[in-house]
Amino acid sequence: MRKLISLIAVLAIIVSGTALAQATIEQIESRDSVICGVNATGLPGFATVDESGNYAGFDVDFCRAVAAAVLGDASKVTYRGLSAGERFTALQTGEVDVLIRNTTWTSNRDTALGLNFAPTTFYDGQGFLVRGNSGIETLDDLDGTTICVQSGTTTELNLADVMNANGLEYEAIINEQSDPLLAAYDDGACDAYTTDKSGLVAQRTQLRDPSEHVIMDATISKEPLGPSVRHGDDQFFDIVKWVVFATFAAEEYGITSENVDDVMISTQDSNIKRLLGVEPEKVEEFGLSADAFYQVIKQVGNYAEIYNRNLGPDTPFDVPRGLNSSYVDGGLLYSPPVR
Amino acid sequence: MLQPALPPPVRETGTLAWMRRNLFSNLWNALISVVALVVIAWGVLSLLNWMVFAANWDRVWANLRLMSIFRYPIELVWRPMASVMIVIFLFGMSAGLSKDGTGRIVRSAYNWMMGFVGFITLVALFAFPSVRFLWIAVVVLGVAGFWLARAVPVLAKALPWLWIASWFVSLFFLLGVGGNGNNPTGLEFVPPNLWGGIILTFFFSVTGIVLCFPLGIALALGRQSKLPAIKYFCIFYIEIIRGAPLITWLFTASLLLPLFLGGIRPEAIIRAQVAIVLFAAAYMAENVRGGLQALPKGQREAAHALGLTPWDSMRLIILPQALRSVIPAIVGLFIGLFKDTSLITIVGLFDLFAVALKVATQPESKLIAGGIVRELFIFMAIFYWFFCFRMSVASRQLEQELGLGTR
Amino acid sequence: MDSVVSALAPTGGQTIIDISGLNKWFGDFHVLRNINMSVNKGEVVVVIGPSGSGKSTLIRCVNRLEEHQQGKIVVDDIELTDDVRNIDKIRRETGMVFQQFNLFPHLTVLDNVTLAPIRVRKMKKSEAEQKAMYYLEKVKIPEQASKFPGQLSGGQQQRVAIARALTMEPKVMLFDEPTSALDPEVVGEVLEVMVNLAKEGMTMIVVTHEMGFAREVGDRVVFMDAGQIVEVGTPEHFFVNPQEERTKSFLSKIL
Amino acid sequence: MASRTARPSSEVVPWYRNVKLIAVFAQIIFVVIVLIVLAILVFNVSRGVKTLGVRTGFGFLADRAGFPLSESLIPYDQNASYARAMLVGVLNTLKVALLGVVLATLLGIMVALMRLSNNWILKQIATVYIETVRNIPLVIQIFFWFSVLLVPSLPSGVNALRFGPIYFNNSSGLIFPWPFASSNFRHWTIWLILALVLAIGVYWWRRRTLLRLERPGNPFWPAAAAFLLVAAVGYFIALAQSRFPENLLVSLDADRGRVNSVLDVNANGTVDNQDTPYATVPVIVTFESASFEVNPQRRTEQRKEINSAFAFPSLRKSEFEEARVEFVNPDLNDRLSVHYTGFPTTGIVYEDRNENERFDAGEDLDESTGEGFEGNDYKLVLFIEGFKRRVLTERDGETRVPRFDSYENASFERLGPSPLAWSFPNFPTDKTLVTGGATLSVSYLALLLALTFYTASFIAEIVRGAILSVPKGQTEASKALGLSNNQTFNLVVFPQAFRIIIPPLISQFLNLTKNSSLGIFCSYQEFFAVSSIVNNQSGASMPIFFILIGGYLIISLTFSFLLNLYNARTQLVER
Repeated sequence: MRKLISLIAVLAIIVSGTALAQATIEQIESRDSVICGVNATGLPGFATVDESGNYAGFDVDFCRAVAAAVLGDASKVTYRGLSAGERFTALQTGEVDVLIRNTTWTSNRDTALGLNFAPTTFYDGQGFLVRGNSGIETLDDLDGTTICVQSGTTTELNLADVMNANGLEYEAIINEQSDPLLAAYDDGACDAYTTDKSGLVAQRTQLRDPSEHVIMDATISKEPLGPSVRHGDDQFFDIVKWVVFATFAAEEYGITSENVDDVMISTQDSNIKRLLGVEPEKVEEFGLSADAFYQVIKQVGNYAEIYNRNLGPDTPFDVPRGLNSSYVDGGLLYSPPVR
Repeated sequence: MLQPALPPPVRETGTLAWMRRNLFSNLWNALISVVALVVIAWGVLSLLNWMVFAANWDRVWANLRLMSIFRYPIELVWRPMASVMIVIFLFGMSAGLSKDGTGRIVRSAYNWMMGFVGFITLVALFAFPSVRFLWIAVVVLGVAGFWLARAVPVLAKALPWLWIASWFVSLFFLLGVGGNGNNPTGLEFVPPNLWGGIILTFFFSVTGIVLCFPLGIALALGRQSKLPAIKYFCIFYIEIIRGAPLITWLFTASLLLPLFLGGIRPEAIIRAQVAIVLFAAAYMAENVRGGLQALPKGQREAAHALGLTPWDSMRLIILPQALRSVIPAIVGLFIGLFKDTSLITIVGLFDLFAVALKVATQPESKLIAGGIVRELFIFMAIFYWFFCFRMSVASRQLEQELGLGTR
Repeated sequence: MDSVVSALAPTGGQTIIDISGLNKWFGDFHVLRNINMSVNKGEVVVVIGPSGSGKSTLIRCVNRLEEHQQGKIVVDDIELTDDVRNIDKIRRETGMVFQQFNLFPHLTVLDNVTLAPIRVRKMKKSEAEQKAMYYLEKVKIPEQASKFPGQLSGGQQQRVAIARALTMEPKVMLFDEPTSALDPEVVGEVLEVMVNLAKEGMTMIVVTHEMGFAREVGDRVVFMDAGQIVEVGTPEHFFVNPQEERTKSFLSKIL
Repeated sequence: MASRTARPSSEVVPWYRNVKLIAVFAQIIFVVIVLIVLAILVFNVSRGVKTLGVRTGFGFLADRAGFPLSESLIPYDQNASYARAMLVGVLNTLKVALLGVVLATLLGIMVALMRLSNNWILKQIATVYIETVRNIPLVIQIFFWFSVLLVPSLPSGVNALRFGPIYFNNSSGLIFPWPFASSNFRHWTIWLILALVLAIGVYWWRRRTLLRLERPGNPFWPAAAAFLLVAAVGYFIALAQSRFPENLLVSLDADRGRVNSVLDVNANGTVDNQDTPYATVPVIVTFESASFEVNPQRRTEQRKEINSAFAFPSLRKSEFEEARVEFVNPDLNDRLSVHYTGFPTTGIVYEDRNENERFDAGEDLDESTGEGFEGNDYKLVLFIEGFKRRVLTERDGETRVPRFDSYENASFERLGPSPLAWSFPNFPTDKTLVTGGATLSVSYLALLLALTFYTASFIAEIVRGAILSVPKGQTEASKALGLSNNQTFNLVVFPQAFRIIIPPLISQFLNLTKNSSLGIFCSYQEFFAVSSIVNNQSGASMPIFFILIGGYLIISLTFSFLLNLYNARTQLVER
C-alpha cells in the first residue's frame, strides 16, 4: 500500500510539478534538489555532457554552487536543458529555479521579462578572430576587410554599429549557422571572424591550426552573462547573488577548496569568519545554514578554480581572464563586504 | 500422344540472357546501364573508403552509452534492459503463438528482431562487459518466450493483456518508485529528465501510438456521428491539428501548456508527449475513418436488426473489422511517429538526434578537425533506417495478407 | 383508394403488424406514400414491384432501419416511436435477412449465429450454441459451423443469415430480396428453407422478385409502385386476375 | 418541411428513452463540456497573464523587430516591424514550398518511371533510393544536406564553383543572373496584362474551334505563342517609352570601388544623405589600366591543402584586354614562376627546380624552409589593360566594381533604361563577396533539396501504384487498336492513373509545405523560425501561437482549396 501511495505521489509530482505559491527556497528544500536551466544543445566550456552523462562546464559549476549553498550538497542539481526560445518562459513559470544559460543581462530582460540578474559571472563581449600573420591588430586595421558574421543575432548589429561609428568599410559574409562561417574563415574566405569571445574561444579549437589564429583585444559589445531568477522572490535572489559574490570573495581572500578548512581555523579576518560561517549570524540572515558559503567553496571552489577548471589554460579553450579577473588584478569581479 | 515438355532455347535462360534482357536490351538501355554501374561503383567505393579510412568513429563509440540511455544512471541500466527483456519475451510469445497468415509476418519480424538482438549481444560480449549478461538474458528470454508459448498455447488469450501490461511495467521499471537510499525495497526514482537517447526515442513513439489509439478512434467515430455538434467538433479538431506542422504543436505545448493549465507545469517530457499524442490522434482518426468507410453499410444494419446495442455493435462488429483493415496504415503512422520523435529536440528533450548534436559539442569532439558530424549522421541514419525499413516491410506484408492494396 | 384500404383488412386471425398512414421522405423525395397494411400472425406477405418502388424501404421501416416521418407502425402491440425501449423490443421480435447477407466476416458461422442471443437475449453460451446448432441443422448446414463466412458459397451464407435471424426466435421475419444476389443455381436451396419456414407457420414479409415463391407460399401479394400500394390480393387473384392497369403491365413484363 | 406534421404517437415517451431527445441531450452535454473546458483554459490564461506577465494582444506586431534576416523577398531591415518580419517568414515558406512541390513532383515521376522501366539497374537504383530516403527522419536529412553535404563539401569564398556567370559556394549559396524589374517596368505591365487576356481568349477560342472541328490538339500552344508575341512586341514598345528621371545622378567612386545612383532631390548635383537611392541603373565601368596586389597563401580546395596559392578578384576574359602577373619584388621574377589555375586571377607560385617549365608536386614549397612561398615577401601584382565591366545598381542605389590598388582613367557610361534590367553576379575587389544577380542561400538549397528528395520518394510510390493500378486490359486494348507504346502511355494509361494520383498528391504537397517548418534546423528563415525569433524577442507567445497556427492553416487550406479545385476539374474532364 505504501508503495502504491508513493507511486501516486511520484506520478503526481511528474504531472504537476510543484505549486508556484511556495517560496523557491522551500520548494528546493522539499524536493531536495535545485532545478537549474542550462543550455540544451550544449555550449563548449559552459555546459556540456560528457561520455558518462555528467554535466560539466562553467555555467554548470554555478548551478552546483547554488545547490551547495542551499542544500549543502553540490550534486543535488537537476539539470534542465533549455532552448533559447523557452528559457524565459521556463523561468517565469517556475519550471526552473535558476537560469544559468549564457543569458545576456539587458534592461529589457530585467524589466519586461521579469528576470532578476545575479552578479555577472562572465563578462563576455563580441571579439574578432584573425590570422596571426595578417597584421590586423586594432579595430582600424579591419578597414576594407571581409568579416564573417552570424546573422539573426545581436553580433551582426553590433558589428554594423561599431564599424559605422568608426567610419570603417567592411564586407560581411553572413550565415545563420556558425559552423559554415567558421569553415569559410578557415579557408580564407574572410579576414576576420566575429562572435562573442566565449564562442571564439571554443570555435578556435575547431580550426585546422588553432595556433595560427589570434583573438583581437578589441571588444565591441557588452555581453555580461550571469545567473537569473524570476521577479518576486527576494530571498532566493539574495542567495543566488551572494553565492556568486562568495566565489569572488574567496578568490580575493585566497581561499580555495583545498585550504578552506585551514583558513577557517587560522583566520583572524572577521570578513572571512562571517563568510565561512565561523560567526554564523550573517549567513543565517539569508535563511541558510551557517556553513552555506563554506560548502560552496569546499565543494565547488572559488571563482578562479571554477574558471580554470572549465576555461583555463589546461582546457582546450584557454580563455584569458581579461575583464573576468578580480578587481585587485584589474578586472571587474568585486564582492561587497560581508557585514 | 502428348508432346513432352522441352527445355527452352539456351539464349532464353542463364546469366547472359538475363543480362541481355534486363541490362542491354537495346543501345539506349546498354548506355544507361554502363553509366549507372560506373556511377554506383564510384559512389559506393568512395563512401566505403570514407567510412573505413577517413571517418573517426572513436567519439561515436565512446558515446554509445550516452546515445542509448543518455544520463540514466549506469548502475540502474538493468531497468531499461528489463523493459527490453519484457518486450522481447512477449515478442517471442507472440511469435510462438502465431500460425496463420498474419502470424507468419509476426514470426519473420521476430526472427529478424532476434538476429538484431543477437548481434548486439555479440558486440556487448566483447566490448561492453557491464551489460553483457543483461543482453544474454534478453536473448534467452526471447527464445524462452517462443517455446513457452509453443508449450502452453492457452496463453494466447492472455497475450493482448500482457502486451498492455508490458507498457505499464516498462514505465514502472524506467521511472522506478518507492525506493531511495534509505529504503532499498523499492526501485529508486529516476526522473524523466535523465532519460534520453534511444530509449527515449522508443518509449516516446510507442507511448504516442498507444495513447493516440483510443483518442483517434473516438475522433473517427465522432466524425462519422450523425450528431452535428459532435461531428463538427471532431472535424474542426482534426483539420486544425492536421493543418499545422507538428513542430508548431510541440512549440505550443512546450510554451503554452503550463499557461493553459493555470500554473500546473507538467514535466517537459509529458508536455511533448501530450503534443505528440494529440497530433497523432488526428492522423489516427483519419486512418480509422478510412476503415470505417470501407466497412459495408450492411454490417451496421445487420447488427441493428439483431437488436445489438450501439455499444455492442461498435465493439463487436464495427471496430474489429474497421481496425483490422487499417493495420497497415497504423504501422505507417507508427513509422511516421518514430521518425518524428527526432523533432522533440526542439523542446529541449534528448532523443537520439538531440544527444548526437550534444555529442558534437563535447570538447573532445571539437578537437577533431572537421568535427564528427558526418559520423554521427551515418550512425543515426543507419539506426532509423534499420527499424523503419523493417517496419515498412512488415506493413507491406500485412497489406498483402489482408488483401488490401491489390486491385 | 378506399377499395385498396378495404382489401388490406386482415382476413381473420390476430394482427401482428399494423401499418397505417405511413409516409416517408428521403429529403424532398416522397418515397412511401400513405401506406396502410397489416399482417396477421402466421401470414406470409409477399411484396413485389419494380425497383425503386419503396418495397425495401417499407420493410426497413418496420424495424427502424429507416425512420418514418408520418404514420403509425405497431408490431406485436408495440408502437414504433422514438422510444429506445420500443425500438429495442421490436428489433428483438423481428428477424431480418438482407440481400447481401451481411454476415460478420470476422466471426465464425457459429459466433455469427450465437452473437445476438448471448448479447441481446442474455442467453448462456452453451444454450445459445445448442439453439444455434438446431437452426443451422434446420437450414441444413450444421457442418459449416466452425468456418468463416468468407469460406462459404452465397447460398450457404444466406442460409446462415436466416439461421442467425431465427436463433433470436423472432415473431416476424423480414426478407429483403434474399435471393437477388445469388447465383441462379443456389437460389433454390434458399427458397426451400423459406418455404419450410412458411409451412411451420412463421409470420413473414418477403420482398422478392421470385414470382414462383409468391405464388406457392404467399398468403397475400402486395404490389407496390412509386411508393404506393397499388394492389393487394391472394396469389391466385393477383396473378390470374389483376385489377389495376399498372399491375397488368408489370406482370406482363416479368412473366 | 414545416408542412409535415409530427408523427402522432399514442403515448408520451419519457425524455430519457426518446432517441431524438437523447441525441439532443448528448449534444448539449458535449457542448457544455467543451465550453467548460474552454472556459477553464481561458480563465487560466487570463490569470497567467496577470501573474506571469505573459503578453497578450497583437499590439506588439507594430514594434521594431530589431533583428536582421539574411533572406527576404521584400525589403526588410531591422527597423521594420515584427509583422513585417513574420511576413518575410511566410514568403520564405512559400518560396521553398512552391519550388519544392514542383521539383518533388518531377523527381517523383522520374523515379516512378525508373522503377517501372525494364532496365534492371535503373529499377534497383529507384528502389534503393525510395527505401532509403523515406525511412530516415526528414530532420536528419535536412541536417545532412546542410551540415554534411553542402557546407563542408562546397568550395568556400573565392574558390566558388563557376559555370559561366553562375557561382556556387558555401557561404553565399547559388548565385545566378536574374532580371530585375526597373522603375520602367510599369510601361511593360500593361502589355503583359494585355498578353495574358489575349492568351486566355485564344485558349478558349481554340478550344471551342477544336471541339467544333472535332480535331485532337492542345489549345495551350497557340495561347502561349500569342502571349509571347504580344509580350515581346510590348517589351520593345515599353523600351522605347522608358526614361530615366531627369534628376538621376550616377557617380563612380573608383577609390572605394562603388557606383552610386540616386535621385538628386535637392538638385545640388552631388550625392548627399537627402538623396533617395535609385535602383537598377545599368552602367559600364572602364579602367584604362589598373593593378592589384595580393599575398600568396595556403588554401584549401576540395578539402585539399594547396600551398603558395594566390587569388585575385575574379575577372572574365571578356572584361580586359591584357593581363600579366608579376612579383612585386623584381628579384623573385627570375627565381620563381607562376602556374595559373585560372588565368589570370588564380594560380600557384612555384620554384621550377627541375626546369621543365611546369608545376610539379612539391615545387610550391621552399626547399630551405619546407614552407610555402607565402606572405608579404612574395607579394604578387596583377596588371591589366583596358578593364571593362557592366554592373547594375542594387536596391540601396549602390553596386560594387573592383577596387584596384592603382588605376588610370576610370570612367563610366550609363546605359539606356529598360523595363527589365539584367543583373549579373560579379566578384568585387574584396576577394570574396559576390554581388549582383539573384541568390539562393545554402540554407534554402539544403531545405529545398531535403524536402524535394524526401517528398519525391513518397510521390514516386503514389505514381507507381497508380500506373500499376490501371488494368492490364487497358494496355492490351490500346495496343490492339494499334496505338504505339508512347501513345498507349500518354493517351490511355497516364490519364487514368492521373485521376488516382491527384488526391494523395495533394496531401503530399501539403506535407511538404508543413515540413518546410523544419527549416529551423538548417537556419532557413521561414515562418516558424521567424516566429520563434519574434517569440524570443517579444515574449508574446500567446498571440504568436495564434498567428502560427492560423498562418499555417490559411496556407494549407488555400493550397488544398486550389488543388482540389483543379482536382474537381480534371475529374470532370475525364468523364
